[in-house]
Amino acid sequence: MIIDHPLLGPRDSAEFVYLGDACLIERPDWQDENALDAFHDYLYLRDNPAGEHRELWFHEQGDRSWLVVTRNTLTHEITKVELARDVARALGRSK
Amino acid sequence: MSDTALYPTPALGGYRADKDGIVVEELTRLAVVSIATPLDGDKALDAAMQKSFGTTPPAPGKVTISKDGKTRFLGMAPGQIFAVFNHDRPDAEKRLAETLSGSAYTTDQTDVWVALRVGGESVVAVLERICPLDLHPDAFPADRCARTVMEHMAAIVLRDGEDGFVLLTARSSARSFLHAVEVSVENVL
Amino acid sequence: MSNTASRQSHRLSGGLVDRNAPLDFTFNGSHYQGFEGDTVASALVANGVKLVGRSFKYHRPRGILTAGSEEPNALLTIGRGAYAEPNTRATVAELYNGLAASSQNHRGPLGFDFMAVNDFFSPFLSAGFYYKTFMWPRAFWEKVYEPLIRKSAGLGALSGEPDPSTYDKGFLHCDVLVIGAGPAGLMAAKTAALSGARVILADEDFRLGGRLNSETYEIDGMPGSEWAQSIVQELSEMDNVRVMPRTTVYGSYDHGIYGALERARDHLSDQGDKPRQILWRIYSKRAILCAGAIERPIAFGDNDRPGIMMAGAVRSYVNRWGAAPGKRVAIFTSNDDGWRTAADLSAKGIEVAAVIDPRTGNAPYQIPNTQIFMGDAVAGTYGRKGITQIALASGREIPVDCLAVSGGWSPNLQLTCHQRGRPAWREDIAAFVPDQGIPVGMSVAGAANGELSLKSALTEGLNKANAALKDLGMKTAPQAAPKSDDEKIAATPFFYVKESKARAWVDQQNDVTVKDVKLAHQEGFRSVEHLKRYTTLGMATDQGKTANVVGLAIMANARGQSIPETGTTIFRPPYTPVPIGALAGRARGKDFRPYRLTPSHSWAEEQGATFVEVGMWMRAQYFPKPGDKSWRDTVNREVETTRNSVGICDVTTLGKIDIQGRDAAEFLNRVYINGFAKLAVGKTRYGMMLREDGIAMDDGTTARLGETHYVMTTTTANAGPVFRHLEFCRQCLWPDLDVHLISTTDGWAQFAVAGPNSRKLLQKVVDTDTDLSNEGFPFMACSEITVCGGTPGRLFRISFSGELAYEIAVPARYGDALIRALIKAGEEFGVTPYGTEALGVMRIEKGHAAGAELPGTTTAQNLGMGGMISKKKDCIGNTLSERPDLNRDDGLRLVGFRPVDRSQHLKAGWHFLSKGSPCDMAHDEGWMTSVAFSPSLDHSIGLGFITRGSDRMGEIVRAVSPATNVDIEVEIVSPHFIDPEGERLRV
Amino acid sequence: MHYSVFKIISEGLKGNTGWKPQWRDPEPRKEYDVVIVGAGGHGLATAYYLAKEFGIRNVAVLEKGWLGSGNIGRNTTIIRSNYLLPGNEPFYEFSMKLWEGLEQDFNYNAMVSQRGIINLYHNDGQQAAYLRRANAMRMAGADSVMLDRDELQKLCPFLDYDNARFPIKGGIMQPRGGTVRHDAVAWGYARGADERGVDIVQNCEVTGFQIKNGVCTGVETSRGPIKAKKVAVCVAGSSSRVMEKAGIRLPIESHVLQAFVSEGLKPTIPGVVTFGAGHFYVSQSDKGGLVFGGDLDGYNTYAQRGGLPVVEDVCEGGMAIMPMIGRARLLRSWGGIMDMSMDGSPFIDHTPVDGLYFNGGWCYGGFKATPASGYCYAHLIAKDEPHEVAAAYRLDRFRRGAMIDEKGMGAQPNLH
Repeated sequence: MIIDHPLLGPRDSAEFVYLGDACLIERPDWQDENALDAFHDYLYLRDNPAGEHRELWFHEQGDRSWLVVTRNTLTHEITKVELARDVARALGRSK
Repeated sequence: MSDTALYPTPALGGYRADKDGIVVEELTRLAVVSIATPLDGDKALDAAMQKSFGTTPPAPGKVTISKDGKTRFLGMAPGQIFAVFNHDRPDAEKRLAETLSGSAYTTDQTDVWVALRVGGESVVAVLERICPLDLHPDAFPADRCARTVMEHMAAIVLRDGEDGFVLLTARSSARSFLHAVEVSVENVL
Repeated sequence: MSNTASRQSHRLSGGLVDRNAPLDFTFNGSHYQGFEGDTVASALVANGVKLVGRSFKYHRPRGILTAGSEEPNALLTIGRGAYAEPNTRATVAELYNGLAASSQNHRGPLGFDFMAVNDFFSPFLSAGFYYKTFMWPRAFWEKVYEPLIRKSAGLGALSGEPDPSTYDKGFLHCDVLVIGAGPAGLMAAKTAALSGARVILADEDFRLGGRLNSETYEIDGMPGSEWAQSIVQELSEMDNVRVMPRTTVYGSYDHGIYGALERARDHLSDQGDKPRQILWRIYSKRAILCAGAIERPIAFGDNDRPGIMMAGAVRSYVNRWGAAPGKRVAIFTSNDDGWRTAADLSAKGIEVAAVIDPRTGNAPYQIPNTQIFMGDAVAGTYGRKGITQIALASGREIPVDCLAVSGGWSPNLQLTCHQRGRPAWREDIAAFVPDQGIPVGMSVAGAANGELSLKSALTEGLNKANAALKDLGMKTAPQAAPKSDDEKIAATPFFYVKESKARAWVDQQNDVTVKDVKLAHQEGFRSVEHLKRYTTLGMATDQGKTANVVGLAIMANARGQSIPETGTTIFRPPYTPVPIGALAGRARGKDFRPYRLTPSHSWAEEQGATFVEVGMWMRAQYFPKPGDKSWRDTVNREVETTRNSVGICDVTTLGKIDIQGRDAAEFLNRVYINGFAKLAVGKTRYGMMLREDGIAMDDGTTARLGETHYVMTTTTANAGPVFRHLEFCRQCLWPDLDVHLISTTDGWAQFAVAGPNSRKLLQKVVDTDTDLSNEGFPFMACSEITVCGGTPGRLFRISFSGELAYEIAVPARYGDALIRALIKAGEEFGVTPYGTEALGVMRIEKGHAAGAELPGTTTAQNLGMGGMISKKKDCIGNTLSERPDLNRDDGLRLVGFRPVDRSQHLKAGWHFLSKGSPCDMAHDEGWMTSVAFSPSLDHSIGLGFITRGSDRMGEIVRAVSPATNVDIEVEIVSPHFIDPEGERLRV
Repeated sequence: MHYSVFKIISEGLKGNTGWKPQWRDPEPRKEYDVVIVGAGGHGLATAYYLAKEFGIRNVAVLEKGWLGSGNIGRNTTIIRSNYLLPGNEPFYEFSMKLWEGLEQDFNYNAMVSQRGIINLYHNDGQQAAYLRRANAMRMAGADSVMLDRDELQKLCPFLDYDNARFPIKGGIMQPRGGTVRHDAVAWGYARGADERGVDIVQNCEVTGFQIKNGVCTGVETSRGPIKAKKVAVCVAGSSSRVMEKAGIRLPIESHVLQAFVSEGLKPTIPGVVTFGAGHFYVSQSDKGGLVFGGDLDGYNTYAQRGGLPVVEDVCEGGMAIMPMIGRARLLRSWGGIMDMSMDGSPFIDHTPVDGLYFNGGWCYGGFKATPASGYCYAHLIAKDEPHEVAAAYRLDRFRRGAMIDEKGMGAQPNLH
């Protein structure tokens, strides 16, 4: 596969390390009342769609950016690639 | 305290070979210092670099060159650039840190890497055996850089001219990397 | 040896071979001659050799069926000794001088194969027979039946020796990849090239031109093969074009990536020391598949005899190679194209005995002096080792020595299916054509797309190239397709001759007959995939390129359905088989993976050290000295010297991550379970890191060098994963923390200097402005220093050995000099270098966890560090570490073990049982993780996990190893075997 | 129809005209006691054991495509019970014992071939880990042998002992490990289940579940609704997709695993050999092909195809340990979709919906588990309590912290 890196252009996916569902960005609050359940669902019950999937890739053999790649798991078509940091900030994550 | 000063040992012993016009040589005097931009510190770093080097930090994959032509800045990642210049004392980072006077976090990378320069007319044919990047001059012109992987080894590729590349690779695996380049030269020429 | 062509009994005049370059070769030990430009098959044809192999199951005599890579029968072993390459298709193997070929799959000589007895038992060996028998008596399957079956497995044999050739790989990039250099491909490549696009033109053949080399077409008034050469010449001279003959594009992968194999030197008698093949990964923006078509056989009685050949292949041998497959030839064709064979043979003066066409009506061509049978079919043949006669459905018998067969042409659309594309049926040409699911960026032109005439192939090559260019936003150069013939291509679906009484072959290599397909239907194996799997149709080395459609047609007929209703089979990569050696490239032997060497590697080599692989690293394992009786002697000496005086170990391999930023302290506080916010500048702290699931991920020390500057160490194995994890935390979880990471692992040569004399030693090396006294530089202190008169360095007072110890680091380029300086400075103390073995012994004596104790399933609680998890702050893993099963009272605890009988040696991997418990899984209480012989205690010691371990100090339990017959008593003790209070560290 | 050599001879003499279909092609009925979703190996085995061992014969197996079209038809055919953890090893050993009597049990020769499986080790740490495993296997009643270099060399003289980047120091062997003709397993179970009255309905896709008040009472299919007292899902590779229709999220990701076969070669490799320092395992089929594989491609996918990097990586591993295969050619590659679970171990459990059962999460190890999975699933469905060897395969184990993580990779499915 080819991942069109938003900063570097197209790169062979072999340069990247895959992590999984992009909702791993949304780490729960440890002080929540149901923190244990929230962390369980966060870590273990991830999206696994047959179709469009937002997922985290790390450009290990490149610029060390974490990317959020929107890819169709049936066709492998990639429709969007974003810097994970931007996605995280847009989700309200900060410090 | 010891009476003898420590001497430096180049990782590849100052290797140089010339086969049918392809020259492979270890650049032993190259210093590499990483410059990390503090959060929200882009403007300050811009200003400091403009003042000290007459240039600006490059975007990832791009290269800028100091006004005196002596220092290349390689855009490595968002908020991270490498300064590459000739300097053979172990204080490159300290010097650069002073120059930038607190506008960035600096880390010496000189000894992390070994620099090999590969040059010659058929250099692209040699490198296409190990390098997955498109090195066609339209796609990867002079003064462009990229980090990639070759023969299972991480490498930074800098094109320093039409027929020349500087390859930075981890010091610990330098011998294996040189072997990979040598085999490519053998196989192609 | 110049004029030996006379020996080539079936060589004709003409053809594209170089008669001035005769080549000697052997087949089954007999000497033959061919010419430069021959394949092994064409040279055998030229020499009148018909019998070239045996089939897989029935060991039927087989000849050459095709002239291309779809060949099912003519599989030879080519080369000698370790160079021998089995299952090589003679039809694509380029002849070279001295080539040695031999046939396969027979016991005894090729002409008298003892295994041919199978053919007589064929009624009992129908499809799937083996699923129904060999079950009784049960023990016989393993001991008798299966060994017999296995003996008859396979066709050719590997030499059993390491492959002596080298292989290479490479990466190519282009705008347009053209696959196949026949008329459509040449036209497409030329069109794309003229526009300035970066073009790659690849073809599996050594002579580009495709069918133009085999036919008598004319283009622009010149013979087709000459026209092809002129285009190839033109393309070769263009900077933006790479012409790659002998290059098979074998697979289509996501996003325009193609795999291609270039057989760079297989055609040379002396391959030299260059790679024999190169595996290219081609990154394309657009690809145009111009792979032509494959001629389809017809199933009729005994249609597998040597001398029965595809009609197009007969034309190839006659026209391209000037080699006559027979001297009296009959042609059996269901389409107009097959008739061309009759015309071409006649033109070469070969007797055409008959043309048989199952279609009724008028003959499409007039062939003089030939019997024409319209509305008839070949129903049977004679001649065990070579065809001698055919029998028609009408009853007529005709003596021949060659039968040319054409059931029509199937587009060569394999690559369109590699991403699960599904072809569609086109009734007018009775063939599947590319349809849905073609790889993104690919288009198909010419015969591969079902455009079977020359004129349409040329036009479509041009048009598809223009479309691709337009797609890419590139200018298209105006040009027209050249003038060419527009030959007749009418065809009618015709797959097998119902009148045949004898077995009729569908898949010749795997011996699948029409009856087998019908039997599969009878037994309920009716989907295409069931058919394939039950009968093995299409599973041979040719992947059913000639067989699949015929098999499908027979199944469709049995089901009373049309072919498209019955289905199709999917083709998977590779298009033709690719040597495993080529796919591996250079990565074999010592070059399988790179070596990482420490800065003291050369010095250690000089000392005669033994090295050990630690991941990619090579580390000194121990340093033998003359007089050491065994490696254990050496290790004991290294440990004792270190504990009693001083030892030095290269610890450069530990991961080092430079962490800077205003929020670095907060960041560390969140990735370690223990607190880091209050670590003072100039101090180092041990940290334990969890995964988010609460399991221990890594541990190490982190030093605070400045207000905003830390250096973290990781274990050698986890340096990469930890860095990735930290970047995840930094970029994805807390994007607004000001923290920056960069690896400096390779940048610092770092040595542990350990033992009571370590301070004294270092005082000789570290420049005097650093106060090394216990007060000036206490346990866990760290500092930037200078060494040996000004070389910058770092010093950490940390200890893995349990002794007074330091780690000293200098830029890696000074590492070699520093180890020499340290050893020299240590001479007066009797310093020893020590390797990973002594390092391991000392850490086990101290009860420190390492890789074996951190296998990815242990918690901080298991390690006895549960109390370290701060409850006052968030950190990765803290929440999920609270799950009940990770906090059970009877959970595992890391403790020490010593044998009750101190003379016994422990071994990692043993399990623990309470005394009196049976040795089964239900009573398993844990296992030994690490062991060492402790020279300090003079007996074997171990670390291990056992349930409730920390509450069981002093208990005697059994350590068992049923796999190696061990059952001994051990005592549970503290894991801190030496200096449990840690007094030595702090002196 | 009983299969035997006598039957083959008598049929051969009659021109093979008397063979009957190996299973019926029934229309689905309106209601069954048990509906099994998925006629892969596990689904068919479940039906077979329900009928044979638990007396439940009013059963339908519904299959979207053709029976055996799941991973039972696209794997590397290895059977073994060389696991480490108490949650796993007794289960796989139970499976191994079922393999050993399978052919006589269902009167179908699936060519169970116990030629042994060897995992190579390359350093002391690996050796210790394998000794721990060898002992765990013995303690669960399985067989295991530790081989030193010399013993290994006698069994596998073709390995690269002298020039390897990661020297081969020995191996762990399970002599009873081996291979089975994969398709024949599906066919044997299908024929056996069919004979006992089970309806195997092909080309019948389940499109939804009938669930009311937390109780599942049947399924919607492409051929109409079918009622059932119990619905048992068994669709590894599609688990998340199917269970989503019942509103259930699973601790599973779908990944592609590629496998490869070479051209047919005369016998050269004795059993199964697995590289310990790279990603490669290989055996040789009864037809002579080298059947080999390695790592997952590593990203979520439902497309049954992989990429070049893994193909090359696997072949590199092959050449690293057995350089004699350089001139053997890769003939065909294929990809199967794996249910990769969060700890690398499977599930055989109730779901929170009454009457709805789930079997999945087999990662790349489902084939060897086929008989035990079918047996234990049938046990669970028939008795509503887990079979003792499958008691750990619960869906709630992550909530409790009771992971069964053989590789120690944590919640990272592509690394299991």
